[in-house]
Amino acid sequence: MNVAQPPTLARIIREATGLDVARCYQCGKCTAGCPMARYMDLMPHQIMRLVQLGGAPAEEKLLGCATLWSCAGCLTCTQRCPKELDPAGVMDVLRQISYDRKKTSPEQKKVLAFHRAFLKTVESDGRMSEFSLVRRYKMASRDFMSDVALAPAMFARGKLKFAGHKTPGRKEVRRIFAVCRKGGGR
Amino acid sequence: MKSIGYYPGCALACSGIELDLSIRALSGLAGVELCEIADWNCCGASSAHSTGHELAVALPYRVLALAEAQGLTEILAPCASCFSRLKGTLVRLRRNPEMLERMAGLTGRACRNSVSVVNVVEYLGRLLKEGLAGKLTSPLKGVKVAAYYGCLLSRGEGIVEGEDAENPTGMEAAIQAAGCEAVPWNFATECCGGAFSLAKPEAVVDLSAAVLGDAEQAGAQMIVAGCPMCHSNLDMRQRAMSAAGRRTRPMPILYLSELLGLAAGIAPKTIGLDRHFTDAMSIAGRSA
Amino acid sequence: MARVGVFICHCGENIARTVDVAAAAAAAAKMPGVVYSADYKYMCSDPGQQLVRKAIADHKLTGAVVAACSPRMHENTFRRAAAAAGMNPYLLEMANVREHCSWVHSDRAAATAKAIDLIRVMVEKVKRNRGLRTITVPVEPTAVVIGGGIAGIQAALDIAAGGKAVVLIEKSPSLGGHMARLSETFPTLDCSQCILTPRMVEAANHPNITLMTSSEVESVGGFVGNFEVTVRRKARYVDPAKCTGCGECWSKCPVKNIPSEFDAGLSRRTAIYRASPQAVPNQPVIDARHCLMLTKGRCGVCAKVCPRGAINFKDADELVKVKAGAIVLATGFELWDHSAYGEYGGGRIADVIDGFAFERLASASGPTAGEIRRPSDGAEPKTVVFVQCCGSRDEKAGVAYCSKICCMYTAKHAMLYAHKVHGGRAVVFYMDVRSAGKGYDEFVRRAIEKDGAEYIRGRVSKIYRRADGKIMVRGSDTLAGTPVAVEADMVVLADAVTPRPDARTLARMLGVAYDADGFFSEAHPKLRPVETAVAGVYLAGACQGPKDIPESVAQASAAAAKTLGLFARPKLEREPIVARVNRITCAHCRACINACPYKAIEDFNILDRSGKVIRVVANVNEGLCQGCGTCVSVCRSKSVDLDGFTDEQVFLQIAALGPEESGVKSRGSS
Amino acid sequence: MEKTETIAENARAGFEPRIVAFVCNWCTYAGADLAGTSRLQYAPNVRILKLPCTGRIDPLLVLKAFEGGADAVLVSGCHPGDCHYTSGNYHARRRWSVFGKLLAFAGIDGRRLYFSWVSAAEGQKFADLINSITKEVRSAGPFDPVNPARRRT
Repeated sequence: MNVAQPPTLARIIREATGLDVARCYQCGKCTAGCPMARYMDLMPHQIMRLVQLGGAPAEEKLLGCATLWSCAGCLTCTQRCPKELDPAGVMDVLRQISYDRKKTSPEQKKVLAFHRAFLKTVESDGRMSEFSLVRRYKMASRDFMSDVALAPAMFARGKLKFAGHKTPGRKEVRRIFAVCRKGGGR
Repeated sequence: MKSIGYYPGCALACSGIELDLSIRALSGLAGVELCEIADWNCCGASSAHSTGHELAVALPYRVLALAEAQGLTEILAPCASCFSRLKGTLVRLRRNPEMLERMAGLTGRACRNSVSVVNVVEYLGRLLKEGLAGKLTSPLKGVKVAAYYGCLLSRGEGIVEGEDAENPTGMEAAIQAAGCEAVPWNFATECCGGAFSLAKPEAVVDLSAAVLGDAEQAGAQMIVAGCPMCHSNLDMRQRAMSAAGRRTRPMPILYLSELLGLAAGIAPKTIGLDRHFTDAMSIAGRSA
Repeated sequence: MARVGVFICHCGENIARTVDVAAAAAAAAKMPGVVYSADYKYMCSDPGQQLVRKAIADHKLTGAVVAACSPRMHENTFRRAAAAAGMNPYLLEMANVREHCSWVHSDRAAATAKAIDLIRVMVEKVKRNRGLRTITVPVEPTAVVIGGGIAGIQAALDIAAGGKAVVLIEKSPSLGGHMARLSETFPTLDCSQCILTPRMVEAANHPNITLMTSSEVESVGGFVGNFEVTVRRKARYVDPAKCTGCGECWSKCPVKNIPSEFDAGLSRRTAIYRASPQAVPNQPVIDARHCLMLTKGRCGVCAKVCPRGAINFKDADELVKVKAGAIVLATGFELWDHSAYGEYGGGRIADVIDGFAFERLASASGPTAGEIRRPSDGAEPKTVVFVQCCGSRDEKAGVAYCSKICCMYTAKHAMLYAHKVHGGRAVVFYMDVRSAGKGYDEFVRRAIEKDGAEYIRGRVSKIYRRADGKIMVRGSDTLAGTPVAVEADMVVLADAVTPRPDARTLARMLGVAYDADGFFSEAHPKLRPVETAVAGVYLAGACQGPKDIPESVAQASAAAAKTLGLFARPKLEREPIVARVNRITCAHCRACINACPYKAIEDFNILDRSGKVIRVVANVNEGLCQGCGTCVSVCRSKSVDLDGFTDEQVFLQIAALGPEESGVKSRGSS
Repeated sequence: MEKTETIAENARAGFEPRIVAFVCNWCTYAGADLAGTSRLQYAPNVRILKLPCTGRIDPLLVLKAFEGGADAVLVSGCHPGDCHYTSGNYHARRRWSVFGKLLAFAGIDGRRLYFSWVSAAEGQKFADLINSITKEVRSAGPFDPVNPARRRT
């Protein structure tokens, strides 16, 4: 029995969060309260179930699903889970694995583009500024037309500034990004 | 409280500028000095923790380490998202000393994890208790207000403390101090769509419209929020909601600090009331 | 000179696998005082016992040590065998080499050494054992039954039918408990009142039953066969001897707005009141917290209108002592308070009610005369959502266990609703349907298939009241994999079944154990389900765990059978482990008298020939002493000792574990 | 330095601590039985002596045990409030709080005397307790009744 098995998602989750997904008894309270459920292809309780089930087909489904990128991280599921599990935390772990293993579904590229644009901005400036973020996001997502009408109004209200929002310590921040990236993002 | 560390976070320089203006004005009135953390960086928000576990801890860690090095013991993070990231990191590092060590190596900055992080509701509650309540000279008598906590000011184990996650009450107390009536409603802790403003605007319109709808049904004349992300979703997206046929009447969205600023008689423009997308200046006329 | 026999059991492989029994027998044979040593496959078997009996007779043994399982298992067996061979049974002791040795260790050498130690300890003890005689105590053939719900009523009636006296104690002013509040019962839908009320009346009128309502147990003393229960009979302010239950008083009482406990707050009652028209006894009591006369000193209308002068505002609590041989606990349950669920409205939404409120709405004798009307505005609800597992199976905010009865009563509620509101929609959110029981699953299927209840598998996350009055229920259907929202007019929460909060206090009074949830613990979960670890205290009904009516009744009858079995013997035998005082050295410091939890030690006057008291010493009353030995360790002059556990015996046992003796490898030198 | 020497010395002598456990018949004895029926493995260094109640356990018995060469003593009974004899364990607790101080004053290491509540339902707790005590006593080394304070320096 020396065949090396890749760690199952359930084990990775246990190691990252200390949670044992086997405790989930599929009551569905997470799905019942999820505000983003209608934007998900797998319901939160189905995510938990597929993690319990394990195996290659279940992993494929989990890492490529839209749900991971539709979770708003509102913690309603975690707050109300009668088994004191943390479905939102499970989503975080799965999302990171999906990102690392490049399994993210192509339909979710907008969300990924947003996160990438956000982090790119922070990496270069040390801080986020909405203008750089929006510029980067629009380039990456090719979603040029949405919210164009909002921009002038935001400028007028001082809510959007052309000038970057740079911090003196941005070199240090860049180094932190570099170290984390070397560590495989985790 | 003579002074407190201040972490404005990225949003307060741009889309959440009213929160910054009103916090500064109220702090000035209360005689509390805001000591901004020099050279602070972005907390990483949901993007960092969606894609990389270590980065999601390292960015807030640097902020905490900076604050500590600058001699601050307590920092105010008015943005709910920043608060959640900073305090969440604090709680996590407290439980996991090994990670604290790793972070020190990774960032090249030592931190004893000694600072505490305060959110906007806690901070304003404290200002009121320590004498600000007596300075609210132009109360907004009888205005019906729905207190909106959203996710990050109500939930998070060990992060939001001293509140019942299903029925928080900290904002209501401040609303009453401002002379307003806090209406009971159902969506005080429902999600507005959060960071999906750009990537899934349809979801934000959908969820935020439901929040506004319930507040209106409950008889609220305005909503008070504490989070810049919630604020921009609820305030800025009202036109999109009307376009989607989800809303007809505008609903002013104020930060809790703006409401208290008005009640204290501070000029509306000083606290940024004129910068809203959905008219809020009309509320100013109501203060006596 | 002691002649001790040692008998080592293999217990099949259970002991022999880990302990070298032959080596142990050889080692035992060399212990001072041991004249016989043997090992055998099953010492408790008939041939094994014969071996013990024969050795006792053949070798004229003055003591025996059986090294086998725990004495809790077979001490009685072997002591009986010893007695059969003509030896005083208290000269036989057991060394526990199974539970305390072979089952908990795997190192054979270490386990064998330990087994030899354990045998040596008991050999040393048994050499100083005295032949004791069992003590017999008389049994008071009266049972106290605590709790006047269906379980208590059933236990009382069964014991009374067996010809023994019963004192039935009920905290509230009326018998009947929760069952009296139910509308119909599953799975037959017969009317709860119709089957219960005759039992209540029978219990109240039975010549062998003394009924004490408005009464609570204050303290319990004594032991099996001879308990002394102190009962607080609370002031009722109405003389039961004079009151005819005519109703003049409560119809004139000016305080009319007290939420009725019986009707789950759905109706109002007066300050002088009966729980319900079917109350037994059917006499009112005054609620002192609300009565104007008792709180403010002015009113007295009831006293003025009472034609019999039965009102007595000067009534006071009274303590009554009851002697009893056995006690049946039947204190029942309470529903979990769903205000802990903020996401379900935190108890603030009027039309989100619990199961009892629905029972009262459905009951012909309830506040709506059996019509389903919602509390907020009295309208007939067109859609009712039933939420199962409210607080049950929730480790975070509720209780971890399954409340067992909710699946069935929710199906019943859905069915009753369908029968009463034609065209109404009943939606049931459930996690699992647990309907094991005769006719139970058929009943649930009937609710779904015949009466159209919509069953949705998923827990509800949020319940709130919209401004238009609709109650929004957000649940999910995990089978279909989708969230489900239902607009309801009323919601019924199947709150968890929890023990009475004051049950723990009662348990402590009696020394009865309770589990982490607060339910009373039975002596053995399988083989002694109605007994407690305290002899003479039995359990009936939901105080032991969630139960439905037939189960409660069955357990009550079983508790009654246990009680009658106890009372069938005129005298009880008791272990003769009692303390003794050395009168010569006793200095009469009274330390033991103060320490004794049983008040079993009293002053004893030593008289001279003329009857003059020359000295006072402590004396142990054998009938009261339970043998805990607390007096021994508080005695400063070492004048008290405990039979079976004397200082000398324990010292020798300790010495038997000394470095020269012990099998534990010791340091090189000391 | 002292500590490493002790450990080395223990290892040389193959030190196996001798632990005497005075337990009550109703709770801890039954808890130890439960550990047995549940087949929970624990260190074989403990010898259980059964008494009716912790209330019976005289400090003298503990001194005798040390005198007899025990390296540690455990006294264990019912949880507060659960005493089979109503209050014996309370008497015991009061006695032990005083006696523990006396032993400390006499220079006896805290790792020599243990007091615990183990109910009839706590087999696991009993097994864990014995394992942790054995470990601690191992670190404390053999007890020297002639000079009990020897190990303290």
